[in-house]
Amino acid sequence: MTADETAMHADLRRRVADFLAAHDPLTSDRLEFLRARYDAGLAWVSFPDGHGGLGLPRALQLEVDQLFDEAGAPDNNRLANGIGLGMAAPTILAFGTEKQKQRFLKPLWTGEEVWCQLFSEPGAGSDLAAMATRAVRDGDEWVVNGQKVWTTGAHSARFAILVARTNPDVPKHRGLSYFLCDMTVPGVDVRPLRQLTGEAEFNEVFLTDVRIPDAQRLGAEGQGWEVATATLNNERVAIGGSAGPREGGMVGVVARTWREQPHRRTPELHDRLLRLWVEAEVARLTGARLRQKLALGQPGPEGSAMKLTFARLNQQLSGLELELLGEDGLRYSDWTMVRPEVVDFTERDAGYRYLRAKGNSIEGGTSEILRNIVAERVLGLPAEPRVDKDVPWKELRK
Amino acid sequence: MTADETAMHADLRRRVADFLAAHDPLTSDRLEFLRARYDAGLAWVSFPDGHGGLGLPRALQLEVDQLFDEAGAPDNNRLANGIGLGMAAPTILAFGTEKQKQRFLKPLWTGEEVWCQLFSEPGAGSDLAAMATRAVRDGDEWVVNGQKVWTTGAHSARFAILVARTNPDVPKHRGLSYFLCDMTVPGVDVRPLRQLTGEAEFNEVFLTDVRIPDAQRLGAEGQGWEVATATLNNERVAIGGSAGPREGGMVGVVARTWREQPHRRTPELHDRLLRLWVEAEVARLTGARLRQKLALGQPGPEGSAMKLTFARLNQQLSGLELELLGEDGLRYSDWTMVRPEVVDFTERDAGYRYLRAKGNSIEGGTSEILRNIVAERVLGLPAEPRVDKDVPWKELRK
Amino acid sequence: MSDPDLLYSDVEDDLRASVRDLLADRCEPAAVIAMYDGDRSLVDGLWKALAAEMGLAGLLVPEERGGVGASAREAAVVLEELGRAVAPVPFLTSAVIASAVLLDAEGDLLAALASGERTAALAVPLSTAPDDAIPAARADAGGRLTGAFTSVAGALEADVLLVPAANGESVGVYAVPASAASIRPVVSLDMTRQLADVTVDGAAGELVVADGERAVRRALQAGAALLASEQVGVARWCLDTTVAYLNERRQFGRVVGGFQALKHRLADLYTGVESANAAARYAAVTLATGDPDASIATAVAQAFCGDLAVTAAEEAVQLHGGIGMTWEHPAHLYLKRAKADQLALGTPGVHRARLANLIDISAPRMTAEPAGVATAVDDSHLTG
Amino acid sequence: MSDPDLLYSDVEDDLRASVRDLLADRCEPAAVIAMYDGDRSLVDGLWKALAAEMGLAGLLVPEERGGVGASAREAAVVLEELGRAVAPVPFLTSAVIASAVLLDAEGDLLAALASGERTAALAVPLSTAPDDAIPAARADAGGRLTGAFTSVAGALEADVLLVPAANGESVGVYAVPASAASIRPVVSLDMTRQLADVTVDGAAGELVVADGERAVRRALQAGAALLASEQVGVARWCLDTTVAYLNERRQFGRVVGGFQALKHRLADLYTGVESANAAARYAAVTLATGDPDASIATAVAQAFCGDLAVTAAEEAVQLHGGIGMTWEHPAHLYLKRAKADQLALGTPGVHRARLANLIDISAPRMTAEPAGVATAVDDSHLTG
Repeated sequence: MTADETAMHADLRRRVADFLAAHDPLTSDRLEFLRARYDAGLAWVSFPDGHGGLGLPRALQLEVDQLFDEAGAPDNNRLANGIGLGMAAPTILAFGTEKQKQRFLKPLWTGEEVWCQLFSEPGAGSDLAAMATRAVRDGDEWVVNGQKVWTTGAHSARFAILVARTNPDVPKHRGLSYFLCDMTVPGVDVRPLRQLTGEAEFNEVFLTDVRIPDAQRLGAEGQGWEVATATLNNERVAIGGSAGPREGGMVGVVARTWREQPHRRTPELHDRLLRLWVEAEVARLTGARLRQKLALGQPGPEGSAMKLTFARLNQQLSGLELELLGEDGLRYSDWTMVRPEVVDFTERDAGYRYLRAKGNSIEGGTSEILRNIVAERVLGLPAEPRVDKDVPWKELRK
Repeated sequence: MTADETAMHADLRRRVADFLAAHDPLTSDRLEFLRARYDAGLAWVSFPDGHGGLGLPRALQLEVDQLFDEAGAPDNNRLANGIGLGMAAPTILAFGTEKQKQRFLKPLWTGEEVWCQLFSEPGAGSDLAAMATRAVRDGDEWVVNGQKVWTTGAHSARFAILVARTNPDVPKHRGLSYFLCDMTVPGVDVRPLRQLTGEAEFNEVFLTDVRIPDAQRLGAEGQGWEVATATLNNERVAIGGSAGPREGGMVGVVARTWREQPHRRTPELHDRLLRLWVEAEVARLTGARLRQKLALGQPGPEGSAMKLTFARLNQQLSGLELELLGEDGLRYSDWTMVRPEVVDFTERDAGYRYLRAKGNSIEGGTSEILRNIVAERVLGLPAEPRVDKDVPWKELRK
Repeated sequence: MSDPDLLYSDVEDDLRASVRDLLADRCEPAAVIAMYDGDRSLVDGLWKALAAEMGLAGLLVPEERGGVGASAREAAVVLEELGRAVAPVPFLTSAVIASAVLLDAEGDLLAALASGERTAALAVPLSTAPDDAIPAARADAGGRLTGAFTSVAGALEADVLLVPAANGESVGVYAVPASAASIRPVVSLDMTRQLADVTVDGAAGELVVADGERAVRRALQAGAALLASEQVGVARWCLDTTVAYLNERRQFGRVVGGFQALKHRLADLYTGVESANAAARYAAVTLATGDPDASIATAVAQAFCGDLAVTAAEEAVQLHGGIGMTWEHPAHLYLKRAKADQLALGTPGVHRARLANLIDISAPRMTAEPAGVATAVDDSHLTG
Repeated sequence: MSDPDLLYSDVEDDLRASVRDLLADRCEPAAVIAMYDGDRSLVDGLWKALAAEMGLAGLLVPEERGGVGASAREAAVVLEELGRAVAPVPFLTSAVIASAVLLDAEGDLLAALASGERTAALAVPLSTAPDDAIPAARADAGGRLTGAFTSVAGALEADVLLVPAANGESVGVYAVPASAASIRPVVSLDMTRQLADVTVDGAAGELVVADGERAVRRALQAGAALLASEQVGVARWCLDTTVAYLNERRQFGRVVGGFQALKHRLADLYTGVESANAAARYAAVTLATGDPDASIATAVAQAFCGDLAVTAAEEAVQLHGGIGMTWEHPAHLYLKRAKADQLALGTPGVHRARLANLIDISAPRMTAEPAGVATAVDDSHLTG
């Protein structure tokens, strides 16, 4: 660490200490504490002054969060507002007007306003740019009609990041615009989308003559694809970049079962578990190494490779777990349709884990799309022949 | 079996018995015996009368061969002339003139004339139709120039089936013609092509102003691709269609090592071997089922799926064998360059098996090409976008 | 031809067509999905049509015992179709396993099963492999049974339970009216073959098979051999449906099925399904003919088909993308059935371990090798 | 930052560049291929340049013992590059393993190794895992050794052999001049690390390590930890070369690397190589810092990297098509090295079994379960 870096660390630690001295985390009002932390630039330290940050390197965030957590500081609704914090916020910061940043970032960070994402459509999954939801200009407003799917938390979200087609006469990537959509206005109809687990973790959102002020357009008209891509890159880093402790997540669950229920062991399952244990440990190390690279400012599409591994391991481990459980693997907890707030694999039964993990290779970019990304952007292999690149969207065969 | 079929079998058995009574397999001159067998229509029973056959269903061939083998009849050079018997002969039968059939089929079957295949080129492997070897008409002859690779047995072959480009001005598939090439004429230069095993099982063949009479063209001018495709379909049936006894081939070798050397066993290798044993047994059954379908006249591209399995299993089993052998797996028999007459995995050391098996997924159609074939011709999925289909060959970027 | 015939006869093709037609009419995916929400109204009518009207309940029962006197070949074809439709009927549990238990039994229970008049279930956990310990109740001298059995398949559809019970020295199989037992439905991973926990608490049972262990093992073995055909049916639906979907779905201006990476995966899946078909067919044929190779054939088929069906269902869900994850799309029915089938009657790993003994590929002896020093003296090297 | 640094420092990047440049100049594929035909003329000069001129022989030797006093981090970088070039030099056998044996030894042999003046090899089979039984010769009272060792790596390049030998109660390591032993070259799967059978028949040895078993095990452990980096180098060459080839080769009018099935396989391979890199790096870092996690890190790295390098080499051969099968193309050098490395110092399966004990994922007890009848009486169910 250079002398400058050491000084920066010390300064930051002092700021946190000062803040905590002025705002007792255990007695302060929760919202007041969070708003004050934002105003002190200790929310996202890499964000600019005035927008919750201090303009510091991203690598310092972890340290700040740890210091606050250790002091028992209140949580800013982190789990329920993952899309807001991980995806909407950096996009608003990068593409928003000053006014938009002032209006949206603070209540987003404090968790007062939870966000969801309205991107995917039934006909536009992997081919997201094919989306058909239309936004038509009407004075200072846009009138939006269409259907979105795979929306996490739409029923409890206050705002959404939304991409819609504003110009059908140009090729598909060029006719999209990006909006910040109020989920409480008329015409927004959120319906639960039940999954194979029995639960409705996602929603379908039907948009009928929804009016969005032009002031809530993010980025230029027609720039929607570029803005959405920035959002999705943040998602993939978020999904792929975490590297917890050894035996974190699914592998820990299965290892525990192995240790606690010796009568279930067989030599075949033993070697399979060891293989997956090794792969999970290697994935953890790979994630740690990737985070070290990112901290040095070498971000890139490599996070996609992590997500591939994470999805495969979750699926293989949860599949093995059912074989290990044998008779008990044939039993399920409950098929009742509920709308869970949070997805936590480790606290649920093995059957749920097995089924839910199937989504890991679909949500946030299918494994097939991620392999394309790695092949093209990391390895420099040629892109697929694109037959629809220069064709106006309205002329494409759907 | 219907009454007709029963009568057909009985008649065939009687013919064989009569033939053997007239030609004692143990005392007759080898070549005389084979020629007589051909003339009696007991060579390829499904070939027409006068060309070594009796026009019977292909399914009966196995029975005839068994009867002759049991009687100790001489071998027609089956192993060394696999390409002649399996590929050249059915193609000559299908596309040859009466004169060509009369000239070539009999000495081919008796093994007097061994055949090789001149198809692949350095720049035309999977994309075989891209071949660049040119044949230019000169009166009643063709003058051939070019380079062929992966030629088995070229150094001992009397004739070759050869495809060359006779018209570079039309798209690649349409400008090829198919020839029967005498390997002893001037301009044919056969050089050993050494492989990773250390041996030179294949050859490169350089053709310099080689003259081939037009009478040795098989099929019409420009019909070469169609004729070659027929040849290759026979190859894939030949490679994929065989289903020997349980524990035949590579799996038997590894199983024997397992049984004979108990000190090498580990639980991990045990389950892996059992998995591969199961897969090998299932592949055997799948091959048997495929042969039953083929016997009923339901041929098709399904043989490609068998070859995929066969290649994968050979590679996995031979890889596991080296792990099982441990220290002994680190030792090799001999890297000396030789030109083997026959490839037999089971009689060689484990390192050779491991290396040689790598070729199983390349020779006779790579596994990648075979997957395309299964996906397109069996499952009916769309073909790859073809950018070179309607472009004259000479204008293609090489 | 010395190889056993692994293809389908014309009669088998006809049988398949009849079963498939009936299932297409009367076993719609929406009704099957509703079972996960507790609506089991589909089951009775469907089973009646298959069992009694089509006569499938008696397929494996000899004619002289009131059945059709067909063989495992035909039963396998039926199971392929039932798997293909994830049909929630007790064919495997009653017409295959329970009937196999009763094959040497006196009395007319087998005939009642064959006619479809009654339906039975063997009271063991669905996960029991043919070589596993067989759970048994206790029978007192008066034939009153006491015991509990978990995760029993077919019990919810049965009106008679076949209960293994220890009576003095041996274990017999007793027939107990379902009404005399406590049958508690279990929330199951596969609700199309919903399990139940069964308790008998002094229920009167009729001894129907004296040598119960032999009969139960034989029945589980037959069940395992034929389950492979159900797995083939499940896998084939997954392959066919995925190929059809990908031939229709467009993304990036192209039919998705034209993307080479997907084509190659489907080619591999096709290869696997064809292989499973051959393995299952061989298991059925050896069972039909009483071939001594049936034990190996069954272990091979279960070791292969159990995993293959899961792979097929997992690929189907993945390659359908988001839609394959939804409750409305039937893909999840196949995933759950495939995974439950993998655990049923012994996992593939269990069957590989069974196979090891049958084919003389023995496990290593588990002596912990002492990590020490070995003297490396090879006197043959010391002559020079 | 609490995680160990898994990246490369600037010093390490410089070291890598120097080694790579030298190998590019002086270790051409054609010369390496020639070793399979018995032409070993490449070895001496190349090793001299690396060991003495660049000082790599002393990388792991403390400065006070005459070495460079670098750490396993730097040695790992060197091994990545040596793997990348399948360089036929005894760095692993002499500068890593033999040096580690001698780390606590008295005398100046270690300094001689560090300077590159002498080269040593430990006389055990290359396949020996750190926990395996260690073969040992017999030492008589006068220090004369008798014994035979098969498949020893580095012996052909060594001028001194480190021979484990039993002397009364313990096993010591003895230094024996290569000229006093019989060293018979073995035709090896990997001729770029050619093995030899070594026999000592009354040769005079100098006892250099009294507690030989401990020193040998520590050396094998260090060797295994760093072999992972060699495997990463092999794998990375395979990936890079295949990507480059497929970006150039045209078939069907298209660059072959644009076919999606191949792209996806290369994406998976990239993911594997990056993973192996992290695993190998962690093993090197824990070795460098004496971290107690080094045992787990080494077992994990060997379990993963050994297979990954083989996969990478197999994919390279396959995706090069026919040309990858030829003797002229260097791909086979990497296939043979990868496969030999997989068997070296314990197979991945052996390392997984070692790991099981370290992480409390114990093997099942191997009691053959009696297939019998269990009484299924659960009294808790019988209260209703």
